[in-house]
Amino acid sequence: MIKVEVYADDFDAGFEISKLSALGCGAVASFIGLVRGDGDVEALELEHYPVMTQKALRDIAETANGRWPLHGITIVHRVGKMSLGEQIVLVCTCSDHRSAALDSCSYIMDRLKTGAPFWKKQWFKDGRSEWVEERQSDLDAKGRW
Amino acid sequence: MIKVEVYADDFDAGFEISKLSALGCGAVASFIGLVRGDGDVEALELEHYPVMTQKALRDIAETANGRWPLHGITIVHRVGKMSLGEQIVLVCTCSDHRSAALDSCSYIMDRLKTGAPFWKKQWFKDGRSEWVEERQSDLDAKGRW
Amino acid sequence: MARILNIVYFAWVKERLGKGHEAMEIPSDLDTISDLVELLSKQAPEYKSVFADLTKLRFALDQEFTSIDASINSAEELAIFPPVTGG
Amino acid sequence: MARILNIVYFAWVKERLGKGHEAMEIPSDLDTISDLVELLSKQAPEYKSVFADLTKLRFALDQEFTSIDASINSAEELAIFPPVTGG
Repeated sequence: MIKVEVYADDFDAGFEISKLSALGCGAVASFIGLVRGDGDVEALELEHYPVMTQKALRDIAETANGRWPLHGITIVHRVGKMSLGEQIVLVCTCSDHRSAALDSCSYIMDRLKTGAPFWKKQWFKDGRSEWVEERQSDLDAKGRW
Repeated sequence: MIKVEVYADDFDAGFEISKLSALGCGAVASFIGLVRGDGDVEALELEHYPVMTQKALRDIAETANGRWPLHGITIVHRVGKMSLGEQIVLVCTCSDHRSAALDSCSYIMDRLKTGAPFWKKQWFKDGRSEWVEERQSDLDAKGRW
Repeated sequence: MARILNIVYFAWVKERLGKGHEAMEIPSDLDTISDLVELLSKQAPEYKSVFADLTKLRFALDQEFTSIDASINSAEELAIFPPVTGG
Repeated sequence: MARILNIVYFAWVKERLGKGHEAMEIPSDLDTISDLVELLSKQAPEYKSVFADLTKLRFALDQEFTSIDASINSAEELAIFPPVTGG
């Protein structure tokens, strides 16, 4: 069961996680990415390439599904402008085994950072804004899989 | 912020996770272990060593806290009898960085499996019961840290 | 016969070009994305400026990531954008 | 002077011994957990049976995991149980 959603509204992480918990497997792993107050950042804006996003996220989920024995994968990614502390992304996986759930969750996040068409812009308290640059640590993280 | 709880009642994973999300860090990882219907299992019973459990879990959490830059760790572990599909354990960690959150969550689960005084008994549909034996894969998982 | 290619831009590429997409008639002898980028760079200074450092750009043809050396062939949509930074 | 040690049992050890804890007077010359296990094994057949395969047992002194070779010293509580299987 792969579910991929991209929208502007906030999501209920607990509800999404509980839906995978209800599938009857023994292990549910999840990751939530949130807007963090780096320096003077007060908001984050996420742009994406709508026709491509669903496809890219689904491809990543399907690759994970082929690599680990998973019963369910949920990816929810928000777009648009978000304030400090708001949720940006949720990845949740479930399996009979904890390592499969946890590893696939890490894998999907690492792939998502470098392989899905999202771009982040940081908005600062003084009104400036700046596109976030690609991070070497994200490329390294992707490389380990 | 380390929170360790051990009790018989079910817990609200979404609520526990949202409390760590509210700490203002960018990355929240969590793991939920649930009762899975292996073979004819219809319930699981967890016994523990009360005076030791809190201490053992807190030690594991503190070791994780020393190894990764974490803002919060929550461990909730149930004891007593649980039916199929019920939640047994929640581990949730938050950090500024996704790898710290995800790795520490895996680490805590691996340590918990071999280093906290819990014993699982499986109850089968025909009324039999059996203590779960130590798994080599859990020892291996602990060994990798 | 000339083809029409839909070109879409994202993030600072879109902002600096002042547009999110355009339809372009592609010469029949044009092969790769690189050729197209070169052609656009000659057309107007804003393209030249945006395409000045190609290491800062990424590409997708018909919604699949690809490299600048890829042939456009019969693709309908080319996307030009900075490295992705989602999640 | 003889000491009193509180011994606690868990899981199948508790079930097979038919008790979860007991207080025991420890001879002053008794050193390690191993010595105590040997002593108990001589006391009654259920101990002998439970302690027959020591590879299946784990120990904690005053709520810290330890090995069977550890000296009991002034510990107040010894726990004897199978390998843990939580989570």
